[in-house]
Amino acid sequence: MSSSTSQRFTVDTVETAAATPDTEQPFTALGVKDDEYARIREILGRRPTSCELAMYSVMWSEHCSYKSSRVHLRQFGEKAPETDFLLVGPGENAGVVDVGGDLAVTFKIESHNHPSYVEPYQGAATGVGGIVRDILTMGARPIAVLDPLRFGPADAHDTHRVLPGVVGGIGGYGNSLGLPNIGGEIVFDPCYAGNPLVNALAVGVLRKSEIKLAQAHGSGNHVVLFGARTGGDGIGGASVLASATFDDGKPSKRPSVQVGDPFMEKVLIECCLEIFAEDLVVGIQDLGAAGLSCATTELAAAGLQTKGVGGMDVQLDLAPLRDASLAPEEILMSESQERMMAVVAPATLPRFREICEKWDVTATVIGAVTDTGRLRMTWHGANIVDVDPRTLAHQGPVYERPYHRPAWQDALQADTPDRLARPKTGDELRETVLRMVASPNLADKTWVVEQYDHRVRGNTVLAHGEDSGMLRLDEASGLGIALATDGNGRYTKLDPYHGAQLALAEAYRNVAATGARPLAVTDCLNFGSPEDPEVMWQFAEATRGLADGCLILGTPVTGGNVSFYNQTGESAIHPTPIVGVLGVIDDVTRRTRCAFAAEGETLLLLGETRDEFGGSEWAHVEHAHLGGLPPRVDLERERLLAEILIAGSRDGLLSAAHDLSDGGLIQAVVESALRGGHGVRLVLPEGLDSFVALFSESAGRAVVAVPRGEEQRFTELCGARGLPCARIGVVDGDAVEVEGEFAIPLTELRAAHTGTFPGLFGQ
Amino acid sequence: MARVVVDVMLKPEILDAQGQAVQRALPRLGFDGVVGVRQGKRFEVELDGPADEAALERVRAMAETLLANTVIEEFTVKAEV
Amino acid sequence: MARVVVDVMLKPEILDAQGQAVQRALPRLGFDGVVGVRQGKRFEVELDGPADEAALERVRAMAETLLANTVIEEFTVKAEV
Amino acid sequence: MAARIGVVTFPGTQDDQDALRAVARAGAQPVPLWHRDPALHAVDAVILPGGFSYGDYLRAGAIARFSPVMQAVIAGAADGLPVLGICNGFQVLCESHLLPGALLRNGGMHFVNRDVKLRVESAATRWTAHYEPGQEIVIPIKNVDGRYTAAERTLDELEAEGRVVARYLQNPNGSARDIAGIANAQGNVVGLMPHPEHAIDELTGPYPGPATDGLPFFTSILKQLVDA
Ligand SMILES: Nc1ncnc2c1ncn2[C@@H]1O[C@H](COP(=O)(O)OP(=O)(O)O)[C@@H](O)[C@H]1O
Ligand SMILES: [Mg+2]
Repeated sequence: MSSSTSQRFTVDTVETAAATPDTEQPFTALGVKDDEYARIREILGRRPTSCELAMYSVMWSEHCSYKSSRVHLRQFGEKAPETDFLLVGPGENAGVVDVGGDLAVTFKIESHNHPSYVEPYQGAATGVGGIVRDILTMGARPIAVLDPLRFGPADAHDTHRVLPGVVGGIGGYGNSLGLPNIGGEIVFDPCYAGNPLVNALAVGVLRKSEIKLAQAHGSGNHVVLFGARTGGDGIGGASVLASATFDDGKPSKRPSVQVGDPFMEKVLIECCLEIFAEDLVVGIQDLGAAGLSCATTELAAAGLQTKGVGGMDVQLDLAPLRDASLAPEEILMSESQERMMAVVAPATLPRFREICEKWDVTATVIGAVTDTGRLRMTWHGANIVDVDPRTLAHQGPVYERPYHRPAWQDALQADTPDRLARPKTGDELRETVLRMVASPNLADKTWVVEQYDHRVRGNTVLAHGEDSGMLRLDEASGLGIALATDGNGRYTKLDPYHGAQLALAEAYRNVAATGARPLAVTDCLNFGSPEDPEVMWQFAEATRGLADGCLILGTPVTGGNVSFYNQTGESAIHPTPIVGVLGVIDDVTRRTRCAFAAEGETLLLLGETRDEFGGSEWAHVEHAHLGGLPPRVDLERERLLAEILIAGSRDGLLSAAHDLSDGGLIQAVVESALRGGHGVRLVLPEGLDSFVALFSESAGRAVVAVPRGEEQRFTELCGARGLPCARIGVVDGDAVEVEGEFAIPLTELRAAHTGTFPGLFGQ
Repeated sequence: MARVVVDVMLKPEILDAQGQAVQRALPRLGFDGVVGVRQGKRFEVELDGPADEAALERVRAMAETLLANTVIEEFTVKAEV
Repeated sequence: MARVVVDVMLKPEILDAQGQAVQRALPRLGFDGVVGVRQGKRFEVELDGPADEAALERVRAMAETLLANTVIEEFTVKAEV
Repeated sequence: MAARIGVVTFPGTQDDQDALRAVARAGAQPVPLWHRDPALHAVDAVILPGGFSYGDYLRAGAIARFSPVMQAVIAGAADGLPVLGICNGFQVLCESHLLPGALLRNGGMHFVNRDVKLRVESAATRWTAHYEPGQEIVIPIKNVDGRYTAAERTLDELEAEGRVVARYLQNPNGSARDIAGIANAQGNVVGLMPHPEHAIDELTGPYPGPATDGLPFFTSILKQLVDA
């Protein structure tokens, strides 16, 4: 078997494949298992050509086929809550929800973990580029991004290579696209040292009537490849970088990293939006993982699936190349960025070309839709691919991976934080507060977010430092959306089922705290190797917990992404499901900020505080301890808290609200005080130990500031609905004072809180 | 006092968006006959000692660790005469 | 087919913050004896014709108008041998 | 009839929508202009907005300078057409030699997005008439190549002729003499690194504020055009 680097050279054709059944094929090197290879031969009734083998290997890879996760992801559909606003659910490039009026919003989160470890800047940049193309593909204008990140220890040498590169890449690409970055997370933990998590969430807006789907139908319609030329980028990237540990990653003469050109993508976005506005495409698909293999098969397969008839013929040699030496197999696997594929009717092709011309975007007809039911490709006349596209796109292997509860789980849960020494005196508490607010996970993140443009497009109502990012969609009506992402690997390690629900609960709470009504969910499931039954158990439990949680909260999962093999050698990362929650707010001028901005206002603590320190930031920072159980989850309570926060915001009863999570009450109070530039005097509730009151991470809580005149109305509202609500102090002075314990001037707190990142990563 | 020059260019197989942007601009400015442009970095490193082989080795090490990102870039080091 | 190289450097009197940032980083990485670093750009221009004097003139014109901003930068053009 | 203010879109421009919105807020008629179109469509003034024209490849503004629309802007500016270059627009104006000097990589090497305090040094330009000389305002910056640089001689000239339009109270990027914005000798062409179009609205402007200090840039020009 030979692959062509020049057209004179003979390629492995369909005919050759039929005639030479015994030819040895390097399927193992491509990550194809023996039984999978056997199935390919069975499907085709012959051995695959080298191009077909390349396509099956990427389309059936973990990254593209979800072969290990599919049986678990099904729950998101099966347990989906009844809703009337879900326009497009999982299965498409991104989910779409109805946000009122004639507007819809599409959003999705995706991971680019492994590429970002190899080449932090380009890995993170192309991660943003990829998810933004998914949003664009739905027919939407991308309007913002968020970036949940996980790194190794903040003081580790390699973190100083990875973090600045990742942040630079996310900023460099996102800023150049004119997309505001309105939120995300930065968390450090030793478990991510050899395997950072770089997840990116993108959101877009479109008219309900203009949703685009990735489908090829209408025999005779053109298949157009447009955008950047195809180079050797990330060949095998999808299978090697995203579906296998580094240990067995094979070296390749081709660059295994993708390099992005944000300028090309920006132009491509504007070009596509003009094309959509004139309704010039039958179907459209972005080229992401598995590049042309994925785009052609998904378009052709979806066409067949929905219309019953379909098929596609492609002349692969017509694809514009950046590197003339590429073999057809490589062209099919290339992950060159900033490329799109559209199905265009002959009548509209001229106008389509005009718009591409206007934006200097190269557009090439490389094939046509057929009614043969086959995906066929030729290379200078030779038949190199002839398959049923559905066997590539939908009939990949599905694994029921074995899983079992780790033997160590009981011991881990039994090792509760109760034995850890706690601060007792006021001075000890004071010192603990100063160390906590300065610890990398809780410290001020301005050093990072200053590198992101959060203002461009002029609709950013809330961004970094607030509980959720908020965007105005409609200047006339004030209609807007809010987005927050959350995840806690330590909680999930202690209890995957409830850990996933805690991530959901926190994102949900963050959205509600700003006054928006949580609507729908996207999730990125970052786990170790699915071939490890203990990791698989974590995955099964987390997905089950998330699906059950979404059902209770009435927020369907609309799409997301799975990232497996996040481990170095044998040691997996903490199971880290990242949950993104989208909310809607009728009038963004009613939003609630988290800053304590007015002297004399009353501070109320909503929810119940229990002695809960399992997986807490305090145990992590002060004792490097991880054990016990995470905080208890009560999703009905989260629901009630959200309703109160939303009502309070809508009716103007709240002047500030801040959700309580990592670091507990004192962390939230310090953040709100510093943001508003006003101190507070706290009087902790009777009968509650000061340490527990200040640092416990009990879920379902928020601290709010209410204008004097509204205090009674608001407390009555809580009382009537049965939400615990305790007066814990007032906004006053220029220090954070806990009566009877300690007082810390804002200046001292600010120095501790803001000094950490510049100290670690330079001015 | 000697000067060592480090030229850093993207590996040939890596997309050079900048070089391409320049190349596209040239015809518009009336410059034809250019079939390719690659843009890279040039570092002029001043040493307090002579640019002997030992010094060049040190500069190569600098290029390897700091001046170039060897995942996507390649470099050459030469003493300036 | 010939290659012409255009080196563009900031004028000596213009503060080169990038070069200085590199220079500051070197000692931290254990590289001593570097008394100065200047960072500039290197362009590799591929011509479809030979790199004769006329061609070099054309490339000088490109550098003058596009590749360098002569308000702050100076450039050199040489055929690569 | 309301004054017509053009906002140029180059490929890679990002803040054009924001500039158009600011123009409308100020009560003028926003007119989108396209880089390939050499016609200015009878606009009374032109804004070159922020972003990354042509990817900011080679040098910020270097390639945009040669676009057809810029030939018209350069000619118009010579005849007194008011031109405001914001961020990338400022870079384009310098590359076009409508303003002296250049903008280089920030001292800290990073992109910086921050609300900064400025002092308006000159109210004698077409774009700053609605400010008081010496007035302190809050306007966001967001750029990676924002460090203003020019020959000492040029800087002295700018100072002497009162052409420094705005200065940073806390220099965020190492700009020479804390310069945030300058004008040409006639005062019709102004380049500004900070983004006044992002400080026109209580809802989206700098927090905790003041949130709308940028609006006078757009009302100033309007008043002048109406009076004219
Ligand atoms: N964790 C998840 N939760 C819900 N949907 C998921 C998840 N992971 C993947 N999906 C869905 O599976 C489909 C295929 O995912 P993917 O291959 O990442 O799409 P794309 O290649 O367009 O990014 C998408 O619709 C995605 O939303
Ligand atoms: Mg996709």
